[in-house]
Amino acid sequence: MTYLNSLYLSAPEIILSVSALILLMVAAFAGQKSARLVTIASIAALSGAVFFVIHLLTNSSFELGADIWSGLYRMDAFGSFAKLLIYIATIGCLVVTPKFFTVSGEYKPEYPVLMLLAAVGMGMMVSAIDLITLYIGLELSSLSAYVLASFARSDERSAEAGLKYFVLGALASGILLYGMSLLYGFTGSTGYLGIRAALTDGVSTGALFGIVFVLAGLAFKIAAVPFHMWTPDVYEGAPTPVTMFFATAPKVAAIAITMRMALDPFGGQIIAWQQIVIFAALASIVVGALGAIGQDNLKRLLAYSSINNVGFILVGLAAATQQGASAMLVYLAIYVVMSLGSFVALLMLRDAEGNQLENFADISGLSVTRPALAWSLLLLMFSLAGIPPLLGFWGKFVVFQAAVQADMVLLAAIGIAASVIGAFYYIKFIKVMFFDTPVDVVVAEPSRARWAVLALSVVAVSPLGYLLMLWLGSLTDKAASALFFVV
Amino acid sequence: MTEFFQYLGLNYEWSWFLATLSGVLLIALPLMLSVAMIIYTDRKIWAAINLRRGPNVVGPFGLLQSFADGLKVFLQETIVPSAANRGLFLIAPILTFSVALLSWAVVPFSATAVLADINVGLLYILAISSLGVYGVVISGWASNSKYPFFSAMRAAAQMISYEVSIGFILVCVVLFAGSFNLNEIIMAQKGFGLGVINAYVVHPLLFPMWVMFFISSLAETARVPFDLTEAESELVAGYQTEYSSMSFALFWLGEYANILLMCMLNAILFFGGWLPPFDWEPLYLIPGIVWILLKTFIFFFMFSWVMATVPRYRYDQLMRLGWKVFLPISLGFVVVISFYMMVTEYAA
Amino acid sequence: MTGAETVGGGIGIEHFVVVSAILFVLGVLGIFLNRKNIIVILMAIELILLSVNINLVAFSAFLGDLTGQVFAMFVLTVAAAEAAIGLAILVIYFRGRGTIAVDDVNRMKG
Amino acid sequence: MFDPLQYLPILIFLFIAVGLSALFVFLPMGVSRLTGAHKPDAEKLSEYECGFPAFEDSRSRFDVRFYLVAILFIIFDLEVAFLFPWAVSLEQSGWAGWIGMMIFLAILTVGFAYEWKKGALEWE
Amino acid sequence: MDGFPILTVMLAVPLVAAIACLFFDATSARWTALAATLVNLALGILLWVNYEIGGAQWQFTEQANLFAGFKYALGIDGIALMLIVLSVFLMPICILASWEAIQRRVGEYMAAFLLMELLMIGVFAAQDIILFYIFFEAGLIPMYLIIGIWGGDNRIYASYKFFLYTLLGSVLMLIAMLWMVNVAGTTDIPTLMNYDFAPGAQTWLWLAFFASFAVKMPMWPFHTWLPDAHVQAPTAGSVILAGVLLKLGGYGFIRFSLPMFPEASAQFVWLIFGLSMVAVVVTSLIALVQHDMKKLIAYSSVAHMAIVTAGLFAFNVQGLEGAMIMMLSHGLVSGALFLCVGIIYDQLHTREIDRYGGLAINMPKYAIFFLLFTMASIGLPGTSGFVAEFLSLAGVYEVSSLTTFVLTTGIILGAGYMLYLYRRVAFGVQKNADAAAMKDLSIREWLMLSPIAAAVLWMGVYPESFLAPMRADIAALDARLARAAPEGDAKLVAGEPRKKAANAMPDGDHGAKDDSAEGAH
Repeated sequence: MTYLNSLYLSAPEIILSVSALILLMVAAFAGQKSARLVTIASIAALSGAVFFVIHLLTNSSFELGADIWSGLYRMDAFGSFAKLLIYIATIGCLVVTPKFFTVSGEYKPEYPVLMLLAAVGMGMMVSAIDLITLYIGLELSSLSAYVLASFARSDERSAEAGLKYFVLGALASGILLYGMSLLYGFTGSTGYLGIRAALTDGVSTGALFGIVFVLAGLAFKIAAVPFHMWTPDVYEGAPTPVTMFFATAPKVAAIAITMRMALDPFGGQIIAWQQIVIFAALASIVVGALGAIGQDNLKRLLAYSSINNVGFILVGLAAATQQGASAMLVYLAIYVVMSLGSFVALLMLRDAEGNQLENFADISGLSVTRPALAWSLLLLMFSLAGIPPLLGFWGKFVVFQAAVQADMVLLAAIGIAASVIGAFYYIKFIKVMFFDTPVDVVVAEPSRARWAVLALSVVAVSPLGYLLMLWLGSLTDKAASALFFVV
Repeated sequence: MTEFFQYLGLNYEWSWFLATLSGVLLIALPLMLSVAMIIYTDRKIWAAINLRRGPNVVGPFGLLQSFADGLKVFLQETIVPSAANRGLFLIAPILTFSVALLSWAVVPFSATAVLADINVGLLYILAISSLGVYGVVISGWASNSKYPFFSAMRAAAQMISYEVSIGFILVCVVLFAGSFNLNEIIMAQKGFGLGVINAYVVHPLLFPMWVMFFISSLAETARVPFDLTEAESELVAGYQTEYSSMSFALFWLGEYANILLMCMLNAILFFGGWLPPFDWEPLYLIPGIVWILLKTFIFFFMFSWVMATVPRYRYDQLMRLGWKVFLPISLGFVVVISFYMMVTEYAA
Repeated sequence: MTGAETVGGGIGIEHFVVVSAILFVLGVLGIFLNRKNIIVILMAIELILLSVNINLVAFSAFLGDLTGQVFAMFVLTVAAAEAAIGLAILVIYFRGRGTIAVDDVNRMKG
Repeated sequence: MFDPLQYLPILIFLFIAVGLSALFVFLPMGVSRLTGAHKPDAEKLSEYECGFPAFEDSRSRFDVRFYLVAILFIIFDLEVAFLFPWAVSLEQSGWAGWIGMMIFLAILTVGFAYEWKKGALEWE
Repeated sequence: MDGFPILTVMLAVPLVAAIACLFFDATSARWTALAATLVNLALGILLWVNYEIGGAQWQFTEQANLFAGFKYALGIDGIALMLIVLSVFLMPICILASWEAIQRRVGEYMAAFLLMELLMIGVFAAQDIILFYIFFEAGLIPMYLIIGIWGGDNRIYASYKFFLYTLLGSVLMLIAMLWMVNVAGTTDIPTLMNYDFAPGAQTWLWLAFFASFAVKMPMWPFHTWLPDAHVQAPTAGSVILAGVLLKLGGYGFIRFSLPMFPEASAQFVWLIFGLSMVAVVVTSLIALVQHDMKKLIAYSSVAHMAIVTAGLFAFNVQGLEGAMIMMLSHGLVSGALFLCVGIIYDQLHTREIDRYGGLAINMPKYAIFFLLFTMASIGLPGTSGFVAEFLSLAGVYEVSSLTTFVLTTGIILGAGYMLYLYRRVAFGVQKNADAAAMKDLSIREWLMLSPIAAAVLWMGVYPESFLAPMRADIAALDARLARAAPEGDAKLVAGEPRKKAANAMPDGDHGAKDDSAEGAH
């Protein structure tokens, strides 16, 4: 029965991987022309997974989580919530993608399949409670991501981005893995439960090194300072829909595993990592904000913005409380919506030849030529800057609230003061669109799917989004409590 | 043999060491000798099938031909081309030959005559023989010359292509034997066929495996019809083109040592190794080493036979056979055989 | 787990850990200090994974627990896939740029 | 049981094999110098070509398919690495182990079919 | 009025209109905006009329629990009431001021203004500290756009400066708020106003709030964004900025800093007084040398706000009342002055003082209005400015005579630069032909200026109408502050009340009034 139960509870992964395999076959046999069909089918599969995850989330009997597959995997509210975000973000990215590649004629059915595989990997990561499962999931998603980054084969920048992402991603995996091997050696277990039990008794030097290496590897994956340097290049070089994907789903997954890792197996030794996380959080906020100031490329700018936002999210982790975890999840959810919106808007910046426009000069005076797009971007940028009453504020608010409640007022104060630096470049964005002379190179966007995604995210970040917060808050509380259940 | 040295008054460690040393020499030296003879045999068989005489000048029936050749190359000048990477160029033959020798460390010549009776002998052989690719690739690269380079690329691709299906085939055998130890694999074949035949090959599921293994052995050792690596009409002498003197000879020695090993593996894995063909008491009176050498020789004869009769494959046909025929079939057999084993033995 | 438990002539766990640490550091340095060729970087990555495997297998042996070796198998597999993808990306990159020198990977700056 | 001593003969064998092969390589070089057979000249030391001086780098680019084969090999060989321990322990792992491996092989087969269909296995 | 959510309606009207304006063409947007603001004005008057003086401290309360301890809670006391009324009063005037001046992107402009109105009312009406913060901070967005899109040549620099300065100030306040909420366990402003924080914590909480309010106020030396913002903003933007946005800082002090951290407030009186003194003198001197009319008025705002802060931190009823009246008065007067500048700017497109002259000749009606507001700004008796300055200085005098002395000097300087401005603009020879050819007030401009003039006079003549709703609240605040009130140096002694005084006043007031009246003249 446990076998069947395990199967049942890992249904989202099964749905996705089976459909990925089937679709891969479709892609192979039907060739390029099946791209549209495969995309639709992938979205359908992801939607199926979403429904199942919601089903599990709302099913009270799994509230506290169930360890399945002989303790390799845990199906709990935390994992489900992260998966929900991941799958939805993936759907969002898939919906807006085809148009991008049809311009260059490079849209292949492999693209959605890779996305599906990445989603499977990320789902595994966030549910893993064993280092091996975690590693496999991580690599499945990373490997897919490397390929996606270099998917635009005719674009040199894409290949370079793929290469950089690959090298640094592999290095990160290596560091992470080295830490895992040390943890295994010095705690005698690869399971989170075992590691936690061993660490709670006391941490040896070797295990401490393990913790540090693991966190460093994870910092790479979430692009936290000082392991952030790949982000701007990869974000700029990768095809924009892929960048959009990187900024959303993998970010959620990486942060989710960082949370689980820090709070579950390392939960008994918060002292050992708290300083690191505090440093990473503040450094990310400051570096992300300062780095963005001189940027001319919008994708690079958003890359620094993502570093900046990761810093804010880590503030919640630094608090190391259940409330902090819940706040992180709220922030993550909001961040995903904002990222989706901003990148879709970026995607819609095309000139008459269909080339993507990526520089500040191109969006000069956009508010006159494309008011709807400009106003959407305005809301998204103010939201990213955390100006109330837009939803981005709420994310920062809960995170800092958690920090303050954990008696980390100084951290919160420095962090939030640094957010003002960040605001500088967001308002530059708005300045260019609203105050500068129009250049009128952006053509009207015919894609309904993109408008739909943009509209949804804009509505969500607008004050109307607060209507969702009650629901989101209860969900994240539930998810966070699942993380702290082991205590 | 350790006891023998202890009897001579040495302590255990030294006796063990000397015993091992003599064991090594007992394998290596006869091996080199048999390689020399097998080259002669090879040429004789080939000639016979072609209705020629073959080597017949040096010694009685030309028996010393190989030794004469050996002496000749030994006295030749070793030419290291000026463009070559000198170090790598010289390491390549050393590597090839050492690796070819090293595989023999785990081969059981009889129930007790095995230098290192390790529990993963089969895996060891697979691993060591994979290293053989390095010798070829290094020689091709270090020569810094077109033909060796192309040949090395071809050889590498060919060897690794067939290694995959060999791997799957070995899995099938292991599924039956339940062990990686070569002696255990041999013992598992005792009375396997209808209670009398000491060979896996009689099993309808394993016979096709053996056929594939045999063909793969040919490919793995780059024997005709898969000798694309040294297809003289295209690539002169392949990766050995720039070699001369003993360096050249070492490749040959290594190649034939590998061929012998493959023949022996055929015997061990599918034909009962040092067991007599039938599980009949009187046959056990003949020592196991005789049986296994006999079987090995039979397979070598088949190698030569094939060489003499089958035309060379094109390279694309070779790759096609490896990837599109052998690989799927052997993969399928892994599934079928494991299911069969589950039903008949493991889960029953 | 104590270091006193040794196998084969006084080689303790610390020796393995030190070897793997050295390999790991070599790998990391290989990535950061190498200014020549991207292939070298790929090799450095493999070196890191190798050091991990040494760790895993050594710990597995000393703990008397098979998990480490299982992990090592997975690491091997993933390393292979990673190498495959890395090389594939490198090929695409090479086609576009005609070079694989590390210093030339600089189309984007900032 | 794991007994490293089992491998000691192999180590000894290794030393002997390497020593022997090195001897075979370097001894004739010494001998040829002594006997005076060692008489290199520029022509002799140039690489083999079909009658013309070499006019391009011999380590030129080669067909990407070789590389593809190498990658496929790595992948498949590692799957075999999974199969080996599975094969010897099938008795213990039972049907669960069998089904697990079959799923694994199925995924492998999908990948294989994809490669096939995409022409990765075509040589011409 | 029971049950009718008037505050929510006042928030909803501009919101709906703002959204509508975004999609309308110029003319409909203007009319929509005017209609919406007039509706809100009507509602504001209704609010004032229905406000029960001497009734419950918090009236018109509405409350809905949302999530995470976050409430939608509205409610006003007298202080908030007056500021709301000021806001809704100025709003239609702003719309009228922009009627012709703004020709570009009218719909967006009107939407931004309506949003400003919504947010200002929200700030004053919020009873939940987080809700307050949201309204407080959200004002950045429309104001940034107003300055940036419709501002003058240097608008981008000014908008950045405005945005970043204010944001930096308010985020520190947010952290303090979070801490307070965490410690007190409630986000309810009335509860927090009576919560006693540990004096040690109060110090830094106060500083965090100070960072925000001092920038918003703006106090010297955090005022540098203001002249830039004022100069670059369109006329209506300046009006709303000077009229209402500056009051947010004062409102913040009176609503948060003083009642929530009385000890800390007392501790920092020296700081406030010091800054106020410097501000009054320095900015007045700067104003004297300005060539740009708007900049001059902007600096005068800083000076007036310094009087507000000084009054607030006098810790007595007079000071608080004076500060409140000063805020209301300044809101009207400086708004009106900006309008006056805007009226001539619309015709000549320059704010250079030297480009005008002798306007009294060709624009007599304009000159009269301008004169009235100039006098009100100086604090001439009979205008609102007098009441404001008198009460504030009276309050301050109880605490520190030196401060009073310096502030008074500033007022004299204020008279100097305002009169100097007026002389250069309205009197003298008509040296510029184009200025001499300007037309007098139109009906629209009449409609804009006359209500303000009426209000200024009303406040100057009968301030009781405005003081009455606030009295109870100020008294309550004074009571709360009593325990921390610093000892003044005035050494006031209660004299014998005069017999049979017709309009007998409380003793303390009496003495204070006399003394400070002397200082003021």
